[in-house]
Amino acid sequence: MSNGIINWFRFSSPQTFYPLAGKLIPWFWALTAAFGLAGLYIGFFVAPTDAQQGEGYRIIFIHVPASWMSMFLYLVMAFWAALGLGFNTRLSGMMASALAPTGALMAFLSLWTGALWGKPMWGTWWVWDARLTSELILFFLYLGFIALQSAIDDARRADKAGAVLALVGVVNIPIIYFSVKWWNTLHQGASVSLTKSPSMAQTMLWGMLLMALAFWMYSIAVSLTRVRAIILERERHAGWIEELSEVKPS
Amino acid sequence: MNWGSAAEFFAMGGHAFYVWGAFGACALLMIVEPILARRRRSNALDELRREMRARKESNE
Amino acid sequence: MLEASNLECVRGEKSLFRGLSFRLEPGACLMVQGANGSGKTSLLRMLCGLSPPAAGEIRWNGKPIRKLAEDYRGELLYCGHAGAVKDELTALENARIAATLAGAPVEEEAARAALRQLGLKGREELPARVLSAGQKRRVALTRLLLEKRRLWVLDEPLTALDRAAVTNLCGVIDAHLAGGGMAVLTSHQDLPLAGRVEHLRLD
Amino acid sequence: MLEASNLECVRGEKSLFRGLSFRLEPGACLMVQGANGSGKTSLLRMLCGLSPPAAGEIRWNGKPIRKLAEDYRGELLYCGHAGAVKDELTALENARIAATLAGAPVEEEAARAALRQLGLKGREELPARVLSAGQKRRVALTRLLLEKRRLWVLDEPLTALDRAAVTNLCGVIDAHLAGGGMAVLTSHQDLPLAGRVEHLRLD
Amino acid sequence: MGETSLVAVLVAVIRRDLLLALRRKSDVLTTLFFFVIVVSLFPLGIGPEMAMLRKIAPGVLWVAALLATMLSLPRLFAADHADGTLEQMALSAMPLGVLVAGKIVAHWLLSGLPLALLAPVLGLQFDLPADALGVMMLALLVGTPVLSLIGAVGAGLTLGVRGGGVLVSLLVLPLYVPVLIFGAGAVEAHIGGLGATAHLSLLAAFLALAAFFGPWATTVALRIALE
Amino acid sequence: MGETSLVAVLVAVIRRDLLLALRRKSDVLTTLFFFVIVVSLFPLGIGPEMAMLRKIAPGVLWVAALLATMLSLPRLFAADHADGTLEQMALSAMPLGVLVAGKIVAHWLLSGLPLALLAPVLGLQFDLPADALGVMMLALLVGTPVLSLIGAVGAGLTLGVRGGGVLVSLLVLPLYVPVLIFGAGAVEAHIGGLGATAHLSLLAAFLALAAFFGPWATTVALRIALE
Ligand code: HEM
Ligand SMILES: Nc1ncnc2c1ncn2[C@@H]1O[C@H](COP(=O)(O)OP(=O)(O)OP(=O)(O)O)[C@@H](O)[C@H]1O
Ligand SMILES: Nc1ncnc2c1ncn2[C@@H]1O[C@H](COP(=O)(O)OP(=O)(O)OP(=O)(O)O)[C@@H](O)[C@H]1O
Ligand SMILES: [Mg+2]
Ligand SMILES: [Mg+2]
Repeated sequence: MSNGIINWFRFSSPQTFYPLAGKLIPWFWALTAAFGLAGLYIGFFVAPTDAQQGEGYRIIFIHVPASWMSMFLYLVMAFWAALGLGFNTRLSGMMASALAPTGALMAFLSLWTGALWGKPMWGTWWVWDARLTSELILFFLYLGFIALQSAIDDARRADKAGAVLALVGVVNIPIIYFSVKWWNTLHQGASVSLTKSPSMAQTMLWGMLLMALAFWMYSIAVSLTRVRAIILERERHAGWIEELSEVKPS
Repeated sequence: MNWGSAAEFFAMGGHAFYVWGAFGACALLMIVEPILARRRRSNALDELRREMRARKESNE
Repeated sequence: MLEASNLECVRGEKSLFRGLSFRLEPGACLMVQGANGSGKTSLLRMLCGLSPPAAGEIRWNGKPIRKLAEDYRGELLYCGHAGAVKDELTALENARIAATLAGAPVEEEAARAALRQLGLKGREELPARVLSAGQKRRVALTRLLLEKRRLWVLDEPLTALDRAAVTNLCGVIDAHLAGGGMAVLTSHQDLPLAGRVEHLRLD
Repeated sequence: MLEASNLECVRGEKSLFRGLSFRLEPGACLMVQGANGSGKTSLLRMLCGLSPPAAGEIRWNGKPIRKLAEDYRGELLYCGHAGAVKDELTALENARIAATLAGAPVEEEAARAALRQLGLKGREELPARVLSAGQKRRVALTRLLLEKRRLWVLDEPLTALDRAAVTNLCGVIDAHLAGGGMAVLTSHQDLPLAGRVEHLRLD
Repeated sequence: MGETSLVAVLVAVIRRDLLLALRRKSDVLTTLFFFVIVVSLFPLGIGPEMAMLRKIAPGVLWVAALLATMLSLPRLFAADHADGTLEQMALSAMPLGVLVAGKIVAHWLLSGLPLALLAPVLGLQFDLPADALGVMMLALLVGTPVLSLIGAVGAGLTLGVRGGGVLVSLLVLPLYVPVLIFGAGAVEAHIGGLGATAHLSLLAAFLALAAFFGPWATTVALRIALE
Repeated sequence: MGETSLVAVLVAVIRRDLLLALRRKSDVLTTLFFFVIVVSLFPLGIGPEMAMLRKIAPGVLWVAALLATMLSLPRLFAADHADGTLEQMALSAMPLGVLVAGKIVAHWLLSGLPLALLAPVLGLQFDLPADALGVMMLALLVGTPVLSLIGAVGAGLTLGVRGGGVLVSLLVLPLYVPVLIFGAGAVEAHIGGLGATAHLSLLAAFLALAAFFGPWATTVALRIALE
């Protein structure tokens, strides 16, 4: 019974987590490739052309997964940050800073693919719609987190400061979302309006789900890679690092 | 199968720029990001090895 | 009673000191010495609870200072490299406001007397901006006279003081020790203290 | 040769000193002494041409320094209370950039040697932000070694330095004087200088 | 330590900050002038069409208020940090949270409040009707304390950090968005005849939330900065 | 002192400031983000109607560029003043004017130039046509150096003055107004089909004037500040 708890704490130390992450990474890459290929196959070859939007709609297969991941990763990041602030575990802070760049990338991809979708669909790259606006603000929140952490050299201080920011941000995200939404709906008569998304055919849903899984696995793989780099940077002087096979001078 | 030919596939019904712009940027960034993460790790490793060597020398 | 056991201080990648232990009894003064960069300031900030030690523990009357928090701070007076003197305020206002922020407001008369005792007569109403380096330092040191605290932690209090002021300050510290107070000091100069002085070398 | 005649310094409504005259010959050192607030810093800034005297004149080799402007500045090295050390730059970069800004760029090797001579071996690549008070002061003082100037004006150069560093610095100043240089110094501590020292009391 | 002494310290901190501001009057005045100038720049950048100006007025005034507040944020703790006062506050026998709350209140009294009082005058430049000006002022009175509270967290986080002055805007501006939207929205809704009550009560809710979490988060941030 | 050594010092100062900026990367990046965020705030304050946004776009972009430059001004000399570097520069064997010119160039490279390069992307948010974006960028390229040059004078004058950070905006903004009017005017004239040449050549004339007097006035201001 107590076994589970002990394991949990064991893996929360960088020393045990480092090799574990190393073993997991290839598997997540494999899953990324598998889900990604399947999703792309469905997206390009199985899903039929959309009646209203033509072929342009195929952007949905990356746009929606990127949007989902950008929001999900922020929650995960804030979770690790809170854990680090509350329990003072070293690994949590490292996880939070490893997730931020990937989250920012996802937010950027959501904006980029959305803009490239909007041009053919709405005739403009950008409208100040609630969803778009709050995604933009989310992107800024990520950038703020990264900028704050990179402006502080002391890693432990950077972790704690980042954690406070991430938590303040997470309280604000729903507020931001709803305020932007309300703001937008109060103004009728925008010169462009969002075409109702087509009721999704079963195949499309499958394609999107597979792509979302691929993005998810990708995020895990890449942030594990990054967290390993961060562990090496920060634990440079811990004795265990020198015992690693890859560190021994060849 | 939706496409009659490769050319048709790449034309994306006239939306090639948008579709490939989106997928291309996505692919590019998702290739670059892991490379950067890997590079960060190998830099950290190099630094570590250099330090260990320096420490060994100063001990001798 | 202040006790430290097995303290370690890590700055950057280097451990400045480790396994440092001492105890300081009422009436005694601990003189922390060491070359530049040996970690004196770092140690003093730890003793105040401003930065946590990498290892080891600091106890006040047997209880860890982390736990005591405000109760410990109510016994403590720290005076660091920066003097907490506001350029815009006059010497008098500086003295009174510092006491208020520390949680122990004083009357104007008491503040004036303290300033006089430190040789700032006639400068009470000057904004600190125009004071000389040594005069600013003296304003910072009025806190020693105005706040009744058991433990003084002073980081290079002699900086910029002239000889007369040094003698004066030593008298103030001696009086504090004689009254059962404690002090932790650093300085690269000699302090001609009369009370019990213990030395701690950091290198 | 530096000459001052009949200098007066007014701060606020008060005249800190007046009718102050002296001359400083090559190879000699002028030690300005006085209690806190007696006007030492004010005098040194005047000698550099940073603030104009209320009365009197300062001459370098017979010519008023106001007229000489850059020619005088090319002979002068001033090191004040603030050390001109950039927190973001490493000790090495600080040393080299200070020399460049002063108009006398140096090679990396020379800068490293100077830092080593001042006891900063192993800290060359650390950002100044993390250095201790005394280490920062040492970085500021590398300029003494790197810029070849005839006249040094040093305001409390010993602040925060440990004993070894004080001895070291005295050696540097002595070498400068022996080479025909001049120096104007203030300090509340004793400087064990071997060269010719003249004293100027301000109170 | 009794209740009363906490309040006494709070008042003492507020008085201290007001006294400091009085000594460097230009500080307070220039926040105001900044506000005035930004608002007046817009007609210059955009052109003199009154119909358009009237439409963008609430947005411009709010953005200007937000920028003015934000610009004064670095000042909030920086001076106290540099001269060691903040260290002394952290070591005070009084809870740091109370001292910080005092500083935030003083900041609002010196930035938000004057802005709110000045806004109606500036609104006249944009040809806003009198009742809309009243709503604008009310919205600013409720909204600007939120700006000070959130801003204090940002100022604490960027304290002693390289490039802090501009970093704080990056951290804080995204969080200001809801206040901006509802603040400007209140005036627009009023002009549009929808009534501003809903917007104003939402602003008040933000204020309650910020007043609850703000000082706490700021305290944590400051302790981190001092480590 | 030969010509060459003056140029060498100029280059050395520029390199030094760029190096410092590299160390605190966040500084440069956050000026940019500030610009981005201010530009993005306006639609939030004003509402999402594209027709209106398109009309106010040049004004908003220029005001934002101006604010972003202005916000980075206190940084220009303050750090060097606080740690004594400025004193050393004033005592350097090299003319202070050259050192100051180097700092101004570095400031523009780190603020104005990136803003100009970024502006077209932000213009897209306001649905500006491609050629208008080109004119906008050109106008910013000519106009932002003027902002840096005038700003340096203001930064020098307010150095060490209490509340300098905000005071500088008060001094500098009125002087920025002509740049703002002609900068935004260039884009509007282009959109209106009038051609932007007249506006752009006026901006260039301002630039020549500012480049001539700016460093000199800054030098005088700095010497006064140091007294
Ligand atoms: C820059 C522009 C855009 C941004 C930032 C953006 C952002 C987002 C976000 C955050 C989501 C996830 C929201 C959710 O799951 O509730 C999303 C979903 C979606 N977006 Fe976009 N979007 C953009 C442009 C577009 C365009 C132009 C279209 C189509 C014409 C579009 C269609 C969709 C659809 C169909 C979904 C999935 C909706 C659902 O699952 O309920 N988006 N977008
Ligand atoms: N990030 C870092 N990397 C390496 N060394 C560091 C780092 N941060 C601080 N240090 C070192 O830690 C020490 C800090 O010392 P501290 O300020 O406590 O010294 P001190 O004994 O007070 O010295 P002084 O007498 O000069 O005031 C310095 O030697 C400094 O070089
Ligand atoms: N506006 C003013 N009104 C009155 N007195 C002033 C004014 N400005 C400066 N002073 C006085 O001028 C003196 C400045 O002295 P200065 O800084 O030159 O002293 P110093 O000899 O360097 O002292 P220290 O040893 O403390 O560094 C101080 O005594 C200060 O009180
Ligand atoms: Mg120290
Ligand atoms: Mg002095």
